[in-house]
Amino acid sequence: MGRLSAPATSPGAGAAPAAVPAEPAVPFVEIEAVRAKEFVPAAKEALTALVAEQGQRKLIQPVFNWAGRNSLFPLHWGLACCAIEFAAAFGARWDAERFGVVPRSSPRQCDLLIVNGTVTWKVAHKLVTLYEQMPEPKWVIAMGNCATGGGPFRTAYSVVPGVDKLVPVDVYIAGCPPRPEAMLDGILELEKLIRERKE
Amino acid sequence: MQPADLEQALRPRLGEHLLGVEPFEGTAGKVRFDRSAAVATFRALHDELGFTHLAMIGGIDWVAHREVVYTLWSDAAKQYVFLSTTVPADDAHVESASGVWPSANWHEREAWEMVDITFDHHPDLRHLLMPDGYAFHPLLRSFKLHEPEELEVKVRHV
Amino acid sequence: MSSATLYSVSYDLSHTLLFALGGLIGGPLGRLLENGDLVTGIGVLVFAALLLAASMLNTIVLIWYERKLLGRFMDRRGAMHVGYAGLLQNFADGLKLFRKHTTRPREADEVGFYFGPTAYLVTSLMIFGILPISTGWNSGPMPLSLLLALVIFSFAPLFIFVSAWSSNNKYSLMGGLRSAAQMIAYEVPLLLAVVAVVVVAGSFSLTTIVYEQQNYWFWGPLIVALIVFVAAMLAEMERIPFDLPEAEAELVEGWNTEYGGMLFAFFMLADYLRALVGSILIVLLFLGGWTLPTWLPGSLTAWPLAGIFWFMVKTYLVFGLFVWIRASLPRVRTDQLLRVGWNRMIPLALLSVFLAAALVTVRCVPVFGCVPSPGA
Amino acid sequence: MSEMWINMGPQHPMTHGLWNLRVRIEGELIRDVDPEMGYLHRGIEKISEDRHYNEVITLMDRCCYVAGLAWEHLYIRAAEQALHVDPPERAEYLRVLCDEFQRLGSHLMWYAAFVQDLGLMSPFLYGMRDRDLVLDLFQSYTGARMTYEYMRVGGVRNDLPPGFTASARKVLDWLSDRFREYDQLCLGSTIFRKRCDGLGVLKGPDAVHHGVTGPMLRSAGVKRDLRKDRPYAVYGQLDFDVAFADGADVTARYLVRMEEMRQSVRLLRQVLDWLDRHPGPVIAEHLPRWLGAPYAPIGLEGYLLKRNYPKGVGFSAVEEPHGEALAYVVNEGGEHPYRVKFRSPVFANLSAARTYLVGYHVADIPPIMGSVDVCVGEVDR
Repeated sequence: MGRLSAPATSPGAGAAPAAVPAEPAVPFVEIEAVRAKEFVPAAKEALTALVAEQGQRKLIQPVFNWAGRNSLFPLHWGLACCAIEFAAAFGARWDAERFGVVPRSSPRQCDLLIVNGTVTWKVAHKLVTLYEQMPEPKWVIAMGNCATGGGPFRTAYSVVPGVDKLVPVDVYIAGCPPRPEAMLDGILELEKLIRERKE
Repeated sequence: MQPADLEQALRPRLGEHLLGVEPFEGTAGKVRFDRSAAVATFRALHDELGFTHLAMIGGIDWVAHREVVYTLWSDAAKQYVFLSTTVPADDAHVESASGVWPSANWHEREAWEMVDITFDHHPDLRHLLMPDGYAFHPLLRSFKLHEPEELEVKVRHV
Repeated sequence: MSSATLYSVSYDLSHTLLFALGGLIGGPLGRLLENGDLVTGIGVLVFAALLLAASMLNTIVLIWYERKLLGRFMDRRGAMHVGYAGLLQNFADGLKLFRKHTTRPREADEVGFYFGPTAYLVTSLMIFGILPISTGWNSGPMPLSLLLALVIFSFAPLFIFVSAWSSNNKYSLMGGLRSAAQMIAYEVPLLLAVVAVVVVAGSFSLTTIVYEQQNYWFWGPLIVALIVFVAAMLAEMERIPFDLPEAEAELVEGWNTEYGGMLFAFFMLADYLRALVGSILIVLLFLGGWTLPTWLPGSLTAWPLAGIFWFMVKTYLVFGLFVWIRASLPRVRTDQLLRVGWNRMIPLALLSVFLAAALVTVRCVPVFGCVPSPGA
Repeated sequence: MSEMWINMGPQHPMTHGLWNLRVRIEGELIRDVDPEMGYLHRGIEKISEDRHYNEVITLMDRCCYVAGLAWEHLYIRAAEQALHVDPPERAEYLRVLCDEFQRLGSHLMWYAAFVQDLGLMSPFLYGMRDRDLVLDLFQSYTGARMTYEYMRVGGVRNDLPPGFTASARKVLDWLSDRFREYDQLCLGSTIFRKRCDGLGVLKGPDAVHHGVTGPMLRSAGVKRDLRKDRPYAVYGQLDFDVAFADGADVTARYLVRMEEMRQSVRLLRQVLDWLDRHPGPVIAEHLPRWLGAPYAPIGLEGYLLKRNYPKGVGFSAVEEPHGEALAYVVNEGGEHPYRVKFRSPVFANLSAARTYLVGYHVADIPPIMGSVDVCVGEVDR
């Protein structure tokens, strides 16, 4: 089988070009150097690297992150004032569907809980239930001042001062209520978070 | 309709239970009655004077006593009228108006919940706005608003 | 035109592959590979794989098409930011749903919860093996292909009901009940409308029905049957105005309320697969399939894959009609739907059968031309 | 099938807000309903007792979030009566302008949500699109889309920007063309008529009995409109008709709201003409300083002023987009109101839910409740 120009007695040299600097005139050294004996450890090494990389979630994860951040289904749930701006963001002028954001009514099919309004103690456990009904991976956006920290009703006896006391919040949007642009910006911020997601 | 007309119409039916009719800007007047004649007053206003629409029932806590204010509207006279009765704070109850105006149902539930005024013979007196078992009456003057930092949050998963 | 069809391509592919492999190996094992039956078998498998890929791709493009078209009807743009004009949007959705955890409610019935959506998707996919998309698409003659397609098409309410019942949710259950009632009510006019077509074409084979439309398409003389068929098809596909089983306003998400992740994706895919099948059936039965009217220049069909191309154009136009209906009609109520189904649709369908019989007797219609004699 | 209770809410596409409709159904038939409120109870009446008179306006915007300006108007009228302040005439016209634009905005929002409940998606987009035009107008003179804080005790915060009336007229022209399209899309559709005719019937006497007001009452043939019957602000000087129908069903409510929007356009044209011709101050000139801004003079001067200020009780009634809203403000001295009590029209309309829901189908709940036009913020306060 052809000419073997590289010395066969260089087992340690995994990379072939380093082993054959003496005869640069032969053009097909590199191909011929890949013999079975050396191919197996090289392939093993490459595969190990690949597995390690996958172990660090560098191969498949970006693809899923791309998918996840481009198709965020928020829960169709209006709490208070911000819900109207939330609805306006799906109107003709802002059209959040451009970003693949489609509200779904069932929490099972959602991956984004937008808390758009004041959360009262009476609804608190229902909010937690809804959050827990959503399958992983899921995110929460606290939209507006009420959801962030109680807003103008902070001192009221019936209001939860910030929804982060109930569920983990990923993005806070300021405003009372935030404009639809601000809501879209919050969603884009969340997309940035998902882009760097590791698990 | 003027306060004097109201007094003239109500005095024969209520006698000394009618405590007076005060003028109130923008309405026909404020009828003050004794709570023992509550249903008679409601009937008189609803059946005879044509105040068929009960708009609102509100309770006011004056610390020593509590006041229940009924706002009525007459489609014929195109006027509002206030009914007002006072109840002592330690014995705050008055006859329910829901037998006369069905719309009183929710208003009375709210007044009971917020200002702690019990409405006798109410068909369904339970919490409306606060969760069941809520022990306080927020619109009493003695109920102070807290600072949320004082709160300790405990969520019970149901 | 019919020289290079999908089936022949896959057959040739498998033939070449197997014979090359057999030659390479040689000996008795090689001769075993050069078997004609094996070639046919592998060819069918390749064909099925291509079919699966094609139908899935079509479905996903169909969803994109609906979203964009709906957006235009509503004065907005629809998906835009993923891929060119949002073309990759549905792939992102699918991948995301694939990645999501599939949860089963504790009280749900384990077998039915997973079996329902799977069977629903599988049966919806099976229909594609029967539908002739262009000449030579199928492996061989299927004399009863129309009947078979409709039979498989009507499996759906069973599986929907199974999955609705087993998810142990009141909304799901009501959605499932509505779905069963609605689909059974509209099976009858659907089949009667098909009977009208069969009477005129004289065959249950979809390929034959298309060939019978060489002179004129059936939508003209069989307009009543077409109307009944489209309405019944809308109900079968559960699209507005007949989308009661998943009526969002009252039943949250209808029978798929408890489904998330990939199982929900199964439902979505199967729904659109059925929509695709519905549009394809309308094209096959009433709009001349892959043929074009004879008065159009022949050059339009004189290139390879022209049949498939024109077929898909027609299918998408028909589906566009469904989207248009969705953008402009509200939803009807259950009792009204059933009343319309039993009281209006069935008499209309019977009328269409009668008209078809009359057409076959008269043979010639002034504008449309003559019916070919049956079996000719 | 035996009877069962289902919960529609608090997270349900039908509710358009945070409440729970408990329904007892037999098959698809409604046997009993029990609305469960309070999920959005934010204690506005209690917080108001801790706020300066002008600070309560902030809460009013959030109280009814689709009709913020109408609620500001309601509260301001009561507060002015309690504090013995009279606004200038131009401010009254500006308030009517706010009210009527708010009615347009609220009814467009209602249209968007209501027809969507029937399964038709397009009107949601159309309604939101046209509502945004109204919100743009609000934004041009109040600076906000939804929470305006525009009115003040004694007038309004600022005058209109230059060129406002011209752009407002343009919007009105656009809207009056759109109403025809809306009608074509809904009334022209047989399915729409089949879904809505004879549904959720609430006859006039029952409606009065149960305290139902607003478009729901006027659709039952009772011609009660506070703007006509008890003219407040400058409604007495304006020319308009009361929209009413006598079908008492969902279609009638649709017709009434559509007609109200047309009447609002008519009113707005008159108001805009008046505003063009009569410039002037928009806030009362001789207001006590402590009334102007919260916490302004804390010294002896402010203390004396506050102490000597006469007490009073204020009451106002406003026909807001949902119906008859009342406010009762008690001024016992000091810069906070002693007690504030509001009457929300939707509160009463919802309390009568049993009368117009029982006997219909589950599928009828969304259109019926849509025609009630629920705004939970003002019900729960």
